[in-house]
Amino acid sequence: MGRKEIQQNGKLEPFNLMQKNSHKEPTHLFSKRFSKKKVLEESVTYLLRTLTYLVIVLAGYLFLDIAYKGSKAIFKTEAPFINTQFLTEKPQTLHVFEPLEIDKKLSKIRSEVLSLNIKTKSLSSANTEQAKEYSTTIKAHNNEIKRLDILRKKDRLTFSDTEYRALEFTPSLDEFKYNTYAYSGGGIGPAIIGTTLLVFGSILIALTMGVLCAIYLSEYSKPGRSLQAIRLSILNLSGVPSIVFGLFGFGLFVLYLDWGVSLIAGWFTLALMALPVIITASEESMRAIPKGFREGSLALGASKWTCIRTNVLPYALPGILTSSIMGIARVAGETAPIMFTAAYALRDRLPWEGLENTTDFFFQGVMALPYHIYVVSSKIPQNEYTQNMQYGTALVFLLIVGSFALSSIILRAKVRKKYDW
Amino acid sequence: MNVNFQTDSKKSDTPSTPKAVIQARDLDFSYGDSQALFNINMDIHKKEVTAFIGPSGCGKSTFLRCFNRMNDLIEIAKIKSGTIKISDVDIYDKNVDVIELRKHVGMVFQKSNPFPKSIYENIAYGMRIQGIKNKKELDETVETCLKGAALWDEVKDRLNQSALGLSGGQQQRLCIARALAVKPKIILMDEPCSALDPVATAKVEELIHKLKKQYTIVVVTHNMQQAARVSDRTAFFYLGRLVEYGPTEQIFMNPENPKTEAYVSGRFG
Amino acid sequence: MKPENLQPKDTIPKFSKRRVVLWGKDSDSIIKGFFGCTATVAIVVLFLITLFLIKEGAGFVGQYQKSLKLYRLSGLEYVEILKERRADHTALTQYLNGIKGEWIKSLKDEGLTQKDISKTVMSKEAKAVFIGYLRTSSDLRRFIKEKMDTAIEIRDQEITNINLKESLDNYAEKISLVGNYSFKLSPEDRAEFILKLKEDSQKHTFDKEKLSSNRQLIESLQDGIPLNTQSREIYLSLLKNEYLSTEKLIQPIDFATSILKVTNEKERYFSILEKTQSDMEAVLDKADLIEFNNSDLDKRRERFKELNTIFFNKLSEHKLIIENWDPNKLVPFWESLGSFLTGKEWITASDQQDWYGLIPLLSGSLIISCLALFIAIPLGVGAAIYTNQISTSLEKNLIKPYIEFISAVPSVVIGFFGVVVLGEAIRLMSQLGFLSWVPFFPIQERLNTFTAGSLLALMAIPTIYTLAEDAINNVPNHLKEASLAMGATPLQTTFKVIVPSALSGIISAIMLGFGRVIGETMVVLLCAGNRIKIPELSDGLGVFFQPVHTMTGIIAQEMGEVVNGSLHYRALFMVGIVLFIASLIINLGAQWVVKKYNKMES
Amino acid sequence: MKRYFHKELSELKNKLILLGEKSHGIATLAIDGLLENDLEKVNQAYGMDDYVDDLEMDIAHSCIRYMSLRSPVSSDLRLLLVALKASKDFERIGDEAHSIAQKSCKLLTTEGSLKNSLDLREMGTLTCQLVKDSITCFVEEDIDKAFLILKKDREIDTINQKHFDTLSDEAMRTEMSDASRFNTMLISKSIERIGDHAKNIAREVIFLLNGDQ
Repeated sequence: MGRKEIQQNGKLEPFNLMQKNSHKEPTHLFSKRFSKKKVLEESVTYLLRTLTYLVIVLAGYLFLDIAYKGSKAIFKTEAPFINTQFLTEKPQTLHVFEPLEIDKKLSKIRSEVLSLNIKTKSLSSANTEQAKEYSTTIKAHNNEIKRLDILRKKDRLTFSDTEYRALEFTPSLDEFKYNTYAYSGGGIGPAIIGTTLLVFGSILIALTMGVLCAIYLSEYSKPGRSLQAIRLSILNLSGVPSIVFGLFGFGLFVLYLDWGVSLIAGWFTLALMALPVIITASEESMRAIPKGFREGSLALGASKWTCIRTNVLPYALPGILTSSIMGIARVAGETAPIMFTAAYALRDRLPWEGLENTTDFFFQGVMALPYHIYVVSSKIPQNEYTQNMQYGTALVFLLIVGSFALSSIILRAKVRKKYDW
Repeated sequence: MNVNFQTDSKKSDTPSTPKAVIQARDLDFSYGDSQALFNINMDIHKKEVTAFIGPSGCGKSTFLRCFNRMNDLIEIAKIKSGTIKISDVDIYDKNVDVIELRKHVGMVFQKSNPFPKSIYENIAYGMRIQGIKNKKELDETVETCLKGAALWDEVKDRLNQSALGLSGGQQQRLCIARALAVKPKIILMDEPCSALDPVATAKVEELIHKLKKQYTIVVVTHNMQQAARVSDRTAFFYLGRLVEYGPTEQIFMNPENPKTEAYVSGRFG
Repeated sequence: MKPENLQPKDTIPKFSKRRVVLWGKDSDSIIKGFFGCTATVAIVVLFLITLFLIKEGAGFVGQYQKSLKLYRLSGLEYVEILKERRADHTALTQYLNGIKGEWIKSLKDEGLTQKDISKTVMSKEAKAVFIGYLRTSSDLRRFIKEKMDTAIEIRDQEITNINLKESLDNYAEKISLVGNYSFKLSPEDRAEFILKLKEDSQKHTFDKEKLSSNRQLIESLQDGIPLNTQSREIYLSLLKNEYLSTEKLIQPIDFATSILKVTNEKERYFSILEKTQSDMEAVLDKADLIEFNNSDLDKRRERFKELNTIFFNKLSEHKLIIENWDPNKLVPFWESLGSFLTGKEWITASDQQDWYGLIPLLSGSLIISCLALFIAIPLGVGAAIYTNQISTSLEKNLIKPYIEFISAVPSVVIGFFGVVVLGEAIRLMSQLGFLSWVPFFPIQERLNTFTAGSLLALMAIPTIYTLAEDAINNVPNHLKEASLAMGATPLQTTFKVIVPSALSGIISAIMLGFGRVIGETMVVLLCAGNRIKIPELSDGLGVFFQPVHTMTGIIAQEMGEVVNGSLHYRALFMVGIVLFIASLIINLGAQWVVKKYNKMES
Repeated sequence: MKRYFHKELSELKNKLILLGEKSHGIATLAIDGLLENDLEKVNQAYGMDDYVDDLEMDIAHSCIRYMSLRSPVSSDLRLLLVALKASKDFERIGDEAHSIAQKSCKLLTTEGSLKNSLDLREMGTLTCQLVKDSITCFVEEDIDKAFLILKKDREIDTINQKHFDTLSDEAMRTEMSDASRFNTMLISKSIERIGDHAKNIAREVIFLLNGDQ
């Protein structure tokens, strides 16, 4: 339904009005006619449409900005087109040598532009000639800056940590200006691995506990006040802010149980966060299964467990999986709970490297993409050297979480169509 | 042959005829505080169709579900006193395995509830849960059951299609076939035709008539004509009491109790 | 198989035996028990969160009470009262400097050169006023500094005492443990013992006999030989020595006398105050000599004088407060809770006194949430109405998943976007010439309430949209049909029939959106500017462009650095509890709205 | 679709036909016996009436049972109604034949033989044919034959009227005793009644076949 219908359903006007209009064109009782109300309706419709598309454009800008700038980091122009280095290497400090001469020139011109700008501002409005003169100079300076920038990019040297250490001769500091940028070199390999470990571990815990709990609640428990209270509290817990879960995980797992900042503490914290969502969704999809399936099975002499195993779980499973993928997306996207339970800002070793006991695997902190984004966006400055790392990480993370969410949305639509009994 | 159990008559204590398969004695049943059945005494005879009639909420379905203990699923439902014996075994004894009981006493529900599997799997379900895996045995039983339920000719070409694609009457007959696969001796039917059109209803009734030769069948129905058509004996329930029980002819042509008379002649409720 | 097989056999039914698997239970009840156990574990764990939060937070009240008590006993509170006077003076000085700045600006507008300006401003009369005024408080400052140092010293001594007492208790416990004959050395004890022996050896470098016995003992200990009677005695004596030496370190404080060191020189203080006042008056008299040639500035000068008069008038009140201050006034426990809930300051790791006040954080959270909702409600609800009622089905099929997808975008990515793009964009926009009429433009901070709020709006939109759309979708179709059949236009139907029917759902959607916004961490941590200060409402709409700090942000920022069990740690848990309760109230409220409305309908 | 209880209907139909044949048999026997002066046949007919009565009762019971249990409609219901009515007619035919046999017995014993046969032979043959036809048209569902029966019945009526006139004639009064005259008249009347019943049955067959009253 759209505007057409609005026009068709335009309010009927009194007869005399209709007759007044009738000299223009032949009208009948139901012919279309103009009214102020219709204009108002049109404009309200357009207002709503604008609002909707505003949301789409704003979010779209966010996506496109990250996708455009991030793709520079994770894609290459030559084969194999994917910057495997960025995706697999460990994060490193970037060592940058900029040609000193050009740098000096640049800073000089920049300061001139700055002073000119100030001067223009302090000029009174009458002095237009002077202002014009200033602006032309500024323009010229800006062009010069662009030219120098290209030169500088051509001549500069950048090294990652390992490369820098392997250098036989460090470039002389007389010719070059030397800067280091933390986290900006190398790649995000450990962070990707860490996130994967965190997500799958936690979802495994949450899914096991959640589904078992849901089976109990929907199949075995007796209805009553206590069950209602449990449902209500589970529902409410799913709305508790993630930072509160983080606080709890930090207090209980990291400090009280003394697991330290570790994978296992992160697993449990994230699992607890996903648990209410998974319990609610699993229970819902189990209760959506018609009572007849259970009765039919029981009447054939199946035991309660057989009935659940053969006639409840298989049909509830698509629903459970869909919701758990949503849970995965939620868990993978969270930063607050792992900030002080599982994530390290920088860790050179991969999780399986240098383990003394196998149990150490669980009691080590890992790098994680969300925390890495937090670190690189808040702890290092934004400039051309750090941008790649920042946007690249954000894009990779967005792609991972987005693919989970997207598959869950698509799957849900399909499941709804298929299992509509 | 006029076995007539009236709630208030002393006749109820008469020893049952040897043909009785199900014997209910002084049965009181309640959901929580509200009593659903009062002092029911009834003998159900072997290889006969027994129909339960009565207005909604009179307890006929409740009574039927006592026979295979489906009421166990409802938390607050319980038998307050009295016994039900099937083949001389008290089925509410604590040594009774409900699962074995339900294999012995099959059930068909008001709303046909085929599982969303293939037709074949629906029939084979009952055997699979008993651990029968032999493909040949399964195939044979599926065929016999479908033939037994007069469904074989209609579905033999599409055994692997979803059972949800069948028509309502076919689904209900599939459910009956599914119940047959467990080899019960007694089949309970809880308003098996209430959701079906007349042709499908007729088919199910034909099936009941056919199955009567091998099974003891108990049918709950809202439709008096149906009870008259399919059953050998009819029990009329009213407000949780068994008002009259006897051969169908007698109940419909010459009921003893004025309430029954009023109900079957449609002057009631 | 032949049909006969279907026929039931007339045998005695099998169902007379119950199948027992384990402990007299059949398999079904065992499985039920298993599920029951897991469900209990899951639910208990979820309840544990609440309990743990409360347990960790509850300690805050007592600890904060002790801290406040010490604050009062050590005289820090007294010093704080003294500081008020100084703070007022500082404020006045700032006002004066403001006048100076204006003056310079007005001179500049007149077209004077830099040199001329500095000449005018640094003229003798002006100097006497501007610099003289600043100097008037130097005595006061010195005095307060002195007193503060004394108070801090007392407080630090007390804290040291408490710590020492704790280790004394530890030693005492240890001694009684070791004295027991069943005591066995743990690896930690062994290491401690060896350390003590080595220290002992260093003390008695001349006692050769002792040295050698010590060395022997150390070696035997390193080999892991258990404690014998002799070595137990040595261990005990070492521990006892430690105990005694620690005990000596404690210098108990008699607060009644030590507080006097802070509060004694009241006369001197008052005389300083009076002197300051007379100095100030003298300076003020000179102020009239400056010729501003500007009516605005003259007005401000008059205002400054008025403010000074107010300052002078407050002196007697100030004196009264000082006289009445009582170091022994009790600190009830509700005061500590109250000062948390209503405290206007959040100062941690300060050398004077830590303050844990919720108000700056709460107000920060609220102002950001309100701004976010202000943006998100029209967009979210509008989009919901549009997609459900007006759009074509193709649009609907595209827009709905798209907006749902936005909800999956991790908050840290959105926060990152705010840091690298939006913050800078907002600042650049505020510097544009044609926007200069806006009173609070240009803004200084790129990370502020507005940056965070608008991004949070983007996060709240999917929540509000999805739930509101559901609510609108759930309005029975017959209502719409009835309205259309009466000749109403689709838009009239939408706004007069459908939206009112779905109102409860929309309200609960907005509430849940609010819940999401107030609990969001990363966006506010990255984009809100993290300045712990109550937003100044006097700025009008400019309040939305101030940096703030939030409850979630403070936990995320400070949790990593706190000591387990410290006051700061517990304070953060208290903030967590407040968040928890807030989210519970919002959730329950949303459910209540829906439930109540549904009841009314049915 | 045939239902299992439809068998009951065909059984009922068969019973009805059997009843028809029985009553037709009695009528033929009684009339033949009278015309052939065969006392034995007459006695045989005299004894067969009870069987017909039982059969009629049986059919009535079956009909009621079927009505109350199977809730028949349309042609099934018409068949049941027809069966009820036709069985009554057949039973009446049997009764009339019984009374013919009774009168014949008296007539034959008093008079020795039927002296003035009048048109009784023609009338008897016609009536027996009529009864037979009515059964045939029920069995063969032949509506034309049924209409034919309605016409033929009038012939019997005229013959009966003629008999009545003849027997009430003065000439006859001398030829036969009063009792014989009355008996003969009653026999003629009974035969006419049998024809009437056959006509009723034909009507019922018409009703059964096209539903018209």
